[in-house]
Amino acid sequence: MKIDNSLPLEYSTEENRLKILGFWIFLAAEIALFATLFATYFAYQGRTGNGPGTEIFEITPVLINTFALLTSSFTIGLAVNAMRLGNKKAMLTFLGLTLALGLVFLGVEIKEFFTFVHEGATIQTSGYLSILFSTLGTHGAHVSLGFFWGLFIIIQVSKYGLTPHTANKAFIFSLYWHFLDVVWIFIFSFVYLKGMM
Amino acid sequence: MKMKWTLLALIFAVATALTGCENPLAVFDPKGPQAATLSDTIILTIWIMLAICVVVTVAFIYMLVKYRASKQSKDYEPPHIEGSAVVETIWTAIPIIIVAFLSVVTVVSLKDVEATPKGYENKEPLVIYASSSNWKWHFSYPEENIETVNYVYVPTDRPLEFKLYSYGPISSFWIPQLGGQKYAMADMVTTLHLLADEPGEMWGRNSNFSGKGSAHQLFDVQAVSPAEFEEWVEEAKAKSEPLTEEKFDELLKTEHVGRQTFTGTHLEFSPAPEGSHNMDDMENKEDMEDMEDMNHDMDHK
Amino acid sequence: MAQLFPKHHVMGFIFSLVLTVVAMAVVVYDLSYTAAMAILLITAFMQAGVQLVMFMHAGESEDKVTIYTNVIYMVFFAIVTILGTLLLFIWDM
Amino acid sequence: MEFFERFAVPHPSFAIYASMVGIALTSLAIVVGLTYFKKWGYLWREWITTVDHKRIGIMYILAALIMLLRGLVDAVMLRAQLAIPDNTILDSQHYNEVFSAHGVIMIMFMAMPFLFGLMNIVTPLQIGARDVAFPRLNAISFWLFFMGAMLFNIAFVVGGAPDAGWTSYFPLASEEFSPSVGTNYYMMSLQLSGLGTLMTGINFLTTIFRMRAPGLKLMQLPMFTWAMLVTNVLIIAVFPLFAVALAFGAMDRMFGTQFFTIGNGGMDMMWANLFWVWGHPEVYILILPAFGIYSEIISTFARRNLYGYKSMVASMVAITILSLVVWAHHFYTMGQGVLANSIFSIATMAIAVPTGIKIFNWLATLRKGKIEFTTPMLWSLAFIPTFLIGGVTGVMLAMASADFQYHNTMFLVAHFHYTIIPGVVYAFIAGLIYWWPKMFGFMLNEKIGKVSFWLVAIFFNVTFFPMFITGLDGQARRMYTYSEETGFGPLNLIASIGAIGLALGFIVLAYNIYWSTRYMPRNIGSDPWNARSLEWSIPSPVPVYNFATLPHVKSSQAFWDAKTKGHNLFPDKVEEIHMPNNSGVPFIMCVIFFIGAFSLIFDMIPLAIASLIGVFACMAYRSFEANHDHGYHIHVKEIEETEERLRGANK
Repeated sequence: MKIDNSLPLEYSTEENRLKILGFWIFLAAEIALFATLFATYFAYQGRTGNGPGTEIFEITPVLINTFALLTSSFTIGLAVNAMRLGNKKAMLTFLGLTLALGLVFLGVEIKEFFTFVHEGATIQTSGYLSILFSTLGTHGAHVSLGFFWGLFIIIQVSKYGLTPHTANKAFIFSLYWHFLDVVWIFIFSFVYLKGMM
Repeated sequence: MKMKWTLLALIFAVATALTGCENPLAVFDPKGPQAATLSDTIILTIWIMLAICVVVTVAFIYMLVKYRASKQSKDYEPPHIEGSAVVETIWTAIPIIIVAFLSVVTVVSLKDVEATPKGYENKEPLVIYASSSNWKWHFSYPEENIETVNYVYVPTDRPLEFKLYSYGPISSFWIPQLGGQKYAMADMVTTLHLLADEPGEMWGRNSNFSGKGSAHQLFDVQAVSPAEFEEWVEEAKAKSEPLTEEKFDELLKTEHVGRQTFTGTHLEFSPAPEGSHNMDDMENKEDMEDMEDMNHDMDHK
Repeated sequence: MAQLFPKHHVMGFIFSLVLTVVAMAVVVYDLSYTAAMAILLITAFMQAGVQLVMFMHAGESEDKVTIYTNVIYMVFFAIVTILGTLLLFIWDM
Repeated sequence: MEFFERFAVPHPSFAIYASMVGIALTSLAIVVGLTYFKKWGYLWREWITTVDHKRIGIMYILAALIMLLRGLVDAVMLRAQLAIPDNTILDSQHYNEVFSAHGVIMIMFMAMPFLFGLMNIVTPLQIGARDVAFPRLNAISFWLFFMGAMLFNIAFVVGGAPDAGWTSYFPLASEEFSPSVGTNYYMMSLQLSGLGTLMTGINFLTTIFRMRAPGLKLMQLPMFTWAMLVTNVLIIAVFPLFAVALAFGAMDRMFGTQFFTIGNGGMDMMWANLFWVWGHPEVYILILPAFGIYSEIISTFARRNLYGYKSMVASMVAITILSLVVWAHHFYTMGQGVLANSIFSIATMAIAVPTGIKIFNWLATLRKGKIEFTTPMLWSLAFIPTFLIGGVTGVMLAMASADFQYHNTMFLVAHFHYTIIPGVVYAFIAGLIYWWPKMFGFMLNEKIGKVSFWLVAIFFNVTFFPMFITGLDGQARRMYTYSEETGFGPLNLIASIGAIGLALGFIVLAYNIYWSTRYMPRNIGSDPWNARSLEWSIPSPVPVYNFATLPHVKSSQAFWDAKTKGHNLFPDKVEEIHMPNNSGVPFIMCVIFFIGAFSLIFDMIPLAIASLIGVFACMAYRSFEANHDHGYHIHVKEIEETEERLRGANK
């Protein structure tokens, strides 16, 4: 394995560069996935059948979630920065902070789902609610997956140190996490804010 | 080589068969202006396409015959040619012109068949609700207050508005000799504009696969003069039983039935899912609450 | 310590917070549908841009053209899918 | 007992029972055979755990050929039933199951793996790469596809086959109107293979973007590789979307959501919409590679460079973009207005322009050439006039107004068979014959090959041309029977006779493979066709590391230029080559995927959850394993010996 020391660790081998580009292409595919959810969501707006519509939204949990994710996106950016400085301790701290904020997000979202269900809005109630839960749920599932992924990276970095391999993983994970933040911004704007307009 | 000639001969044979002989194909045997428009459009495009096929095939055969290795000297080295901007522009431009022409034809004919036929705009259209259920067609005449199953009488020279919907899977309502088809769906009503300009018997069908009985979901279409139509309506009213809700539910459950006639229509107790998806249009609505109410009403069938 | 909080990251974060607050305006004020949608579209795409350029380092590697083409292509597809669906189901039904 | 009842076939017949016995006997024979010849170890080490793109490609093609056989049997059954009016060979339910299976299998499990097979084998070789970007991901892609295909194929003997058509329109495909588990199979098996397809797309895009040989620019890629590039660009756009649509459909059926239901705000049209946003680009995912294959073969056997390289690339890119904006032409009749229909009509017809450019460029490539009629060339040449008919009828169908008369008729059936068979199937067969020596080190017999070509080329037209006419006479598609007085009888009989000839052609093709494997000579050299691109510069069959040293490339037909102008493609010295290790994890993970999908189909939620955890466990295992799995190295001496042996034998 040839290591090019002029580049940051995560780019230092050809394999690493392949993985980063491959992941960008994967993220593009994810854009298509969420676009489908949004397209369906927009077409189903108002198709509430006998169930409730957007009046079930509450602003407080949504704001908490938005700020949690935005901040976590900031902290993971700092984690990558720390990694490039070779500061393993700071990197792990920021990664840990990111995952903690992710947990806050998941907790609030799950509580929100319980509130919805309590108000008689389930995934089976109407076309609108099916797509609403699917859109939020797909994003939530991505965050949950990201949480475990991040956990594994923390373990691996502490165990093997900052190698081209672990650095590459951590960087790719940061791309994923930022992307989830972007998706959330669109959900925040076009599902919640538009719904509460 | 033989294959291409056989093919060409076949195309010509078919083209002649299509355009006229004693037993024309259903699509080319129009009994109304909408079907005639479509038939003309199709025949026009067949000729254009045939011309394209002939030109390309001739060029193709020419290349094969002239440049085959067995005809070439042993030491012939084919040249290296990158391409030519002029030639390539020409063969980009020609298809663009053809497509542009066909686009105009499409839009014009589409507007024609999606509206009341030209020349009949001031005649009041006859509205017939045609609904599909496994695997029958129900025809409700709300004004005449009668309903038929698996056959439909229509007056000639009067615009027909078929309002289509379905009690189950998507079905496609098609009377090839009167015009094109359109889907009948469960959650909305689609409208098909037809007109018969000569009396006669035709067939219509559900052309969309909708489960195991769809091959048999056919119906008869009888175009008669307006006077005869009035007569038929009167007779149907006089001789038929009324359509009750129980009777209709039973009918929905039966898979295949013959021709039936009733007085009254099922629209009274089982109305069509009127409105289309644009009921959900948020664009011009300031007030969400109003919208929600409207949709509630709409979905309470 | 300052090294751990590089300026452009902090700027990006502040910027994204500001955009979020701006987007909130559509709920707080009684705006017309068009104005509100315009605000949402602009803030959301700006937020995405901030993440993409400032946080995700989309332009830092030798594959930058590939990456940007890739993202732009997919955004095009996303817009086509969404607008096409709306056209078929709502605007021209 | 109730638990087992759901695995019973809801609508059995003698043929299904016979198939059950057949499947059981075949499986038994395979197990006994492998044990007797002690081949389990070989199979596991060399094939199941392989991450070599060439072997994965061969497995894809093998699976595709088997599925082609299954699809063909289905097709023959359909034509048998329609041969005469009021026929009773198949009843309605069976006919519906058979045509649904025929469509899904031919598109998803025959054409797609065939494409991936050729893509796997040829693309890395054409760009001078040692493997794909992510060899292990490639293995996962293959096994996901394979498990999806197997899942779909057991449907008709375990629980019942899907019966709502390959388009599976809701509400017909809903729990209410299709109560058997058949449609669940459809949703889950396509989900699995679609996931594999998406990964392949990512993998090959990365490969083409980053792993090209030194000096090889994008605008110098051989046309087949260009075709692969745009194909994968389409794949990464539409396959995620299809995954979402399938998930919606599966959730509607399994968890009672309301996406495509009739009441409560569901919208049956949305399935059709999403299906075709994926489905239309999907047919271009199949045809674009075919265009690439034809470009290679026509230029090779016309002994000329490809005419208009730049406009060939531009037209493929144009087709790629346009194919994303035309999907609604599959449902002009759904009630949207003139405006929407006009937009989609014009966009659809516009595709004829770049396609036309390609046809003219091929004709211009033939001009001033020295055309040799080898079997791959014959298949490629037959494509031009036959596909032309498919193309022009496509323009006719694109006209929304006229489509109201063609929609759902045999005219449409004829049209898409005229595009898919000459367009896709001919191409894949041509490609298979053309690259066969590269894969296996011997050629297929030309004589037998020509017999199979003429059989297919002639009987294809006999089968499908009559359908244009019956369609215009009002024969609707997918109808299991028609009555005498419709007058469809004689032409349908002709079509059915044609189908026999067509099937015969494919059987001769299979026989050719058998015959050639046994009797064709093995010392064919590395370049038996006197071809032009890089894959012909290395020994056949290709050694595991592909290129002993990486080629230095200066043009789109690097090998040809090296041959004619005499420059050295391989100036570098042989060095150690780093290779990835084989792994059993992809296979095991996909078996778990299979179990998970199967349990979802039969509503066994705990098992499905356990499988999901199993899949994540495999991923987690790999995540840790990757830190110390560094592959292995092939040493210089070994490479030199291999090259000596392979190239020496050829001289």
